[in-house]
Amino acid sequence: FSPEDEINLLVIVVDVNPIWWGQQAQREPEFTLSKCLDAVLVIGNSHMAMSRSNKLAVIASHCQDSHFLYPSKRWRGGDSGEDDAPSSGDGKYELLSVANKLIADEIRNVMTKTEVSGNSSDTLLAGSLAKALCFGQEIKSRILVIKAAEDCALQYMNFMNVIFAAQKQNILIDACVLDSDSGLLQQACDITGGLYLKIPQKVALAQYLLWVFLPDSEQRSQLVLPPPAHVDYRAACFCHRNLIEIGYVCSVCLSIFCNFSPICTTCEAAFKIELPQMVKPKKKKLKQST
Amino acid sequence: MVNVHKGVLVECDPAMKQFLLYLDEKMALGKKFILKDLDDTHLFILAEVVQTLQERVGELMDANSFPITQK
Amino acid sequence: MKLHVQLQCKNLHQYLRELSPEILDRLYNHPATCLAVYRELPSLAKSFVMRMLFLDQPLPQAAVALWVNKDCQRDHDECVSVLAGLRLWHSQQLQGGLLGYILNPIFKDNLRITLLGGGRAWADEGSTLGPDRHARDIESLDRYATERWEVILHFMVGSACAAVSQDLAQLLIQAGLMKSEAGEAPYITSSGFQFLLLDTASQLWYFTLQYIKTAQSRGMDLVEILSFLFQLSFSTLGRDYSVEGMSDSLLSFLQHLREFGLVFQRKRKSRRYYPTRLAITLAAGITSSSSCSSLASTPGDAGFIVVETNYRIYAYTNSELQIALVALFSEMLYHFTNVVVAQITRESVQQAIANGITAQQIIHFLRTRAHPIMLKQTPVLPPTITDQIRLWELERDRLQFTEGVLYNQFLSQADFEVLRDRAQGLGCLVWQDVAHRVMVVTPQGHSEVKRFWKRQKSQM
Amino acid sequence: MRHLYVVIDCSRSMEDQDLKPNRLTSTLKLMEFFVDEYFDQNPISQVGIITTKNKRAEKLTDLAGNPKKHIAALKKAVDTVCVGEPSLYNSLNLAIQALKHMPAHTSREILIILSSLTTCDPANIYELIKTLKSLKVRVSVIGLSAEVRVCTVLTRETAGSYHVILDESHYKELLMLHVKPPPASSSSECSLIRMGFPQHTIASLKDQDTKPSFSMAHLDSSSGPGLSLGGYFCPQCHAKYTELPVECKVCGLTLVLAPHLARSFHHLFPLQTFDETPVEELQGDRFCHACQGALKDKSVIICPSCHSVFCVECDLFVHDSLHCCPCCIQSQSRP
Repeated sequence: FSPEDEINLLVIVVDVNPIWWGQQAQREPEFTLSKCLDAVLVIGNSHMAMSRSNKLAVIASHCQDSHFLYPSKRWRGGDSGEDDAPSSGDGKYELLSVANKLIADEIRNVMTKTEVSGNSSDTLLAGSLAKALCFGQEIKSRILVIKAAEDCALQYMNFMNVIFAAQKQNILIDACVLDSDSGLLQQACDITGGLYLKIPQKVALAQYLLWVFLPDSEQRSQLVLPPPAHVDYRAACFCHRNLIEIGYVCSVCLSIFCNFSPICTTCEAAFKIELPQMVKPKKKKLKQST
Repeated sequence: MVNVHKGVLVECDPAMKQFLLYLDEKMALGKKFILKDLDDTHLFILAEVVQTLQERVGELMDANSFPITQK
Repeated sequence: MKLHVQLQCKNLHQYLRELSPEILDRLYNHPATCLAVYRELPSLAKSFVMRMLFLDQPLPQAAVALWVNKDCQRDHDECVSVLAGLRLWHSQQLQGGLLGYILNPIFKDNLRITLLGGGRAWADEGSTLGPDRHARDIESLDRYATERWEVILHFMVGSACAAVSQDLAQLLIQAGLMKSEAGEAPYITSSGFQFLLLDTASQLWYFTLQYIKTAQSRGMDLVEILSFLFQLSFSTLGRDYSVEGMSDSLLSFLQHLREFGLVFQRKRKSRRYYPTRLAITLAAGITSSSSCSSLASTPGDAGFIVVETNYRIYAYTNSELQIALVALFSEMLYHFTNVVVAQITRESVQQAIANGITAQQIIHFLRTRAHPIMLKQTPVLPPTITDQIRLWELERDRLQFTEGVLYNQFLSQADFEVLRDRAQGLGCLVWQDVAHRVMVVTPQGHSEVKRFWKRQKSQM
Repeated sequence: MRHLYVVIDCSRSMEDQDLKPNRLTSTLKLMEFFVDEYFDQNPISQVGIITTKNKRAEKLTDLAGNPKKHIAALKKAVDTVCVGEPSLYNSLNLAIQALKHMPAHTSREILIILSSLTTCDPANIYELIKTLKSLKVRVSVIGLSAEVRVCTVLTRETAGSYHVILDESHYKELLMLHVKPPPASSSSECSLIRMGFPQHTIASLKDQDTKPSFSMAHLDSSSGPGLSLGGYFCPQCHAKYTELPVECKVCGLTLVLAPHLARSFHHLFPLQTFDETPVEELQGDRFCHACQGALKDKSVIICPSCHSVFCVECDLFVHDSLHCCPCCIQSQSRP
């Protein structure tokens, strides 16, 4: 196959957290979830229209679950019964109108059927990203996250695992952030070489998507794009989940603590109470030289 | 005084040029046909001999090639 | 005095650029054409179009220039010229007097329609006719398409079993792929030989271009049939479409496409048709302007050729067509039911080259049809064979002839330089040697140079 | 945290062509790959490279945590002329000089890639082995020719491993064995290390108040431009570095990025193995919960905690790269 035939997959992960979007609808009635999904369809369609070898996947990231909106399982299975979805009957490219209808149906499905337990307003992105990586395992792909709700500090470790897996596979993670900055996504973009952008105007989402995130990595090398964002690389300690600048790390298991403690709570190693680092090596040297 | 000749410019490798010079000298085409020896890879010749010349070169190549394959 | 002509195959953009602005604008009235044109743009130009697609105001040119990195200025310039050349955008004066770019409104509207909907449907769906009792699956469509296309190729190599319509035969002759002397059956030309060695996608695109060229003389509307072709190439394999609302000329075009195997229609009068894979791969042929795209032609068409270092070819096929193709550049030795044995010789290759086939095409043909066993080794073909085929080609090019007029015996270096500069200025200087004051000009330029020299002398 | 010296034999025998194109080129290629993998798996560890030829040992690179430097050096080393005999003693001695100063909570390792069957030592190597043992240096050897007695003793005494390669792919396999950290021996000390997690400051030319500054890392290297705009600033003393991880040259604090540490977490919390069951026993839809593909293989893989079903490819991917179950993490972090 020539490089032109190489499949180019774009996986869009959309945060559909119902609690956040519910609040958003009250804050800004002109930018709702359906507006956001419209913008997703615009970039999705544009991506698929760009070249025959461009493929698309859309994942909805819900509170506790992530759903493939496109391609759906039934579609992939090749059930001929489902194939006959009539096109929209207007001038839209047939492939796109079939895809758009599927996405619209699936999102309706997800939003009505998935139960919301508790009232946490954070979304579990790590799971959606993990599935996106599995989906794009064998082919050249990149991931675009459209993020609304808050980060979930509890998923730090899983999130990091996902990022490293993406880096290993050379998969870019881009993030388009609607609300407050996400430290996790900043790291994800920085490590995988993707773009991170917190958009100043939510209503113009579609334009931002087309303008910044539609070009693939080759086109990006030619374009002038937003500069890399400031990345917060502070670590969260294992004991209190505080972000710290200076901390203590267990030499056995690399757990991070904000205070000195004699026993590691993760691997139960007992630490030697050691002298301040500056003095210790000198002492050793003296011993050996004598 | 400036001299003008009509003819054909031949570009070839030096070995082939030697062959053409040889043909010229031996009057192999019935007459001298090189109007001017320009440099290592260029000659200026009579236009009418081009066809014959190509045939002769073809013959040379035929003579120089041997069947590589057995049937 | 070039001995053979190379088969020229333009890509879509090269073709479109030659059309008149009016025709281009009319073409952009169909969403499918816009999408096809858009897809063939350089990737940076695609970004440009996307960024401007939803803007209704012109953008200052200086702002557009700032979109690209400084070291990619050349790519930017190329995009600007491509977009302008295809009339996809125009320069327009902004209010402050600055120059700006704005997308061609017709193109913009129709590309928007492809992406987001609106407007009229491209074609009527077959489903309006109710379910088809004779519905075709993809496999049988593929079979049908391959069969039809091979009939054309068979006809070209003169297989007895292949018969084509008068229209098609005429088209092959007009395209220069075949020749016909009064009353006799047409026979293949050297362009035809080269055509046979192309892969299917390129063959298809070349053929389509030739068809379009002659379409107008047949009273067809260029815009109408081009739009229909692009529309076909974006349709879904295995789905049926209705002929409802198609004009008479389009219906007769459909009949031609049916004969080429681009669409399947059960009966001439059927109200529905199925596009085949050939129609859909049409777009793939557009991309590869040269003859070296490696499309594994039709599905299920595994390689069958084994080439040995002793110059023997074993072709495990019973396709008359493939055998005829192998015979284009080799000597047939044995012919069995499932395999033919042939020998590549100097004579056979030179014969092929004399017919206008290049060494590169022969090698490409062998490589793309190589047997799976051959594919396991690197390089696929034995280097001795490929090198020898190239050498045989070079052998023919040891002499290069250029007709010309020789000027020598100049009295002074200045004289020589004046005349040489003049010849250079006229673009007719073929060769020069400053040290010996010798130069050769083309016969066409000779009279002009001579006149100049006479004038020059009289002034002295 | 590991400190590893790799000793590469550059003696005459490295020109042998049993590995293609020859032993040296093949070794250097594999080493580049090794260095990459090593830092991928051991983010805050260090590597140094020593070459030995003509009875001498020379440092190609010092112990350092930056893969780029090592790889550049390895690339350059392709032109090395292979001459003379190697010297085990000199190489080990050179490595010990650097390793003995490394803190006790880190591992001290030497990996020798030995092509020659002989060694030229200036003193009794068995004495040196005793020293190695007392310093808790683990020495492993990969032989390119045949097993040698002195190496057998060396590795046995220092609790290292000794292998001889069969062919190139086996060579790679053996080398990759050394990518994974060796199990922590009970004798090694544990300690809490103070570390800094500096923030990356990005400055653009447009800001008026940002001024270019020198990176501390460039102090000792004459190469490269010293001035740059942004960088990582040590939270303790505000020295600037352009690349991490690094030990602050001013205050001695180890500076790392949180992701560096996170990279090795999966060693600590390995993902449980999933259960394999025949596809016939599966009820409901037959699709992989990760990649959404249809389950076509004979057996499927089920996560024991969330009972999600996966295909074989995804199972491999999940355990090799992802290190977490894509379905469990949807709910796991909710206590």
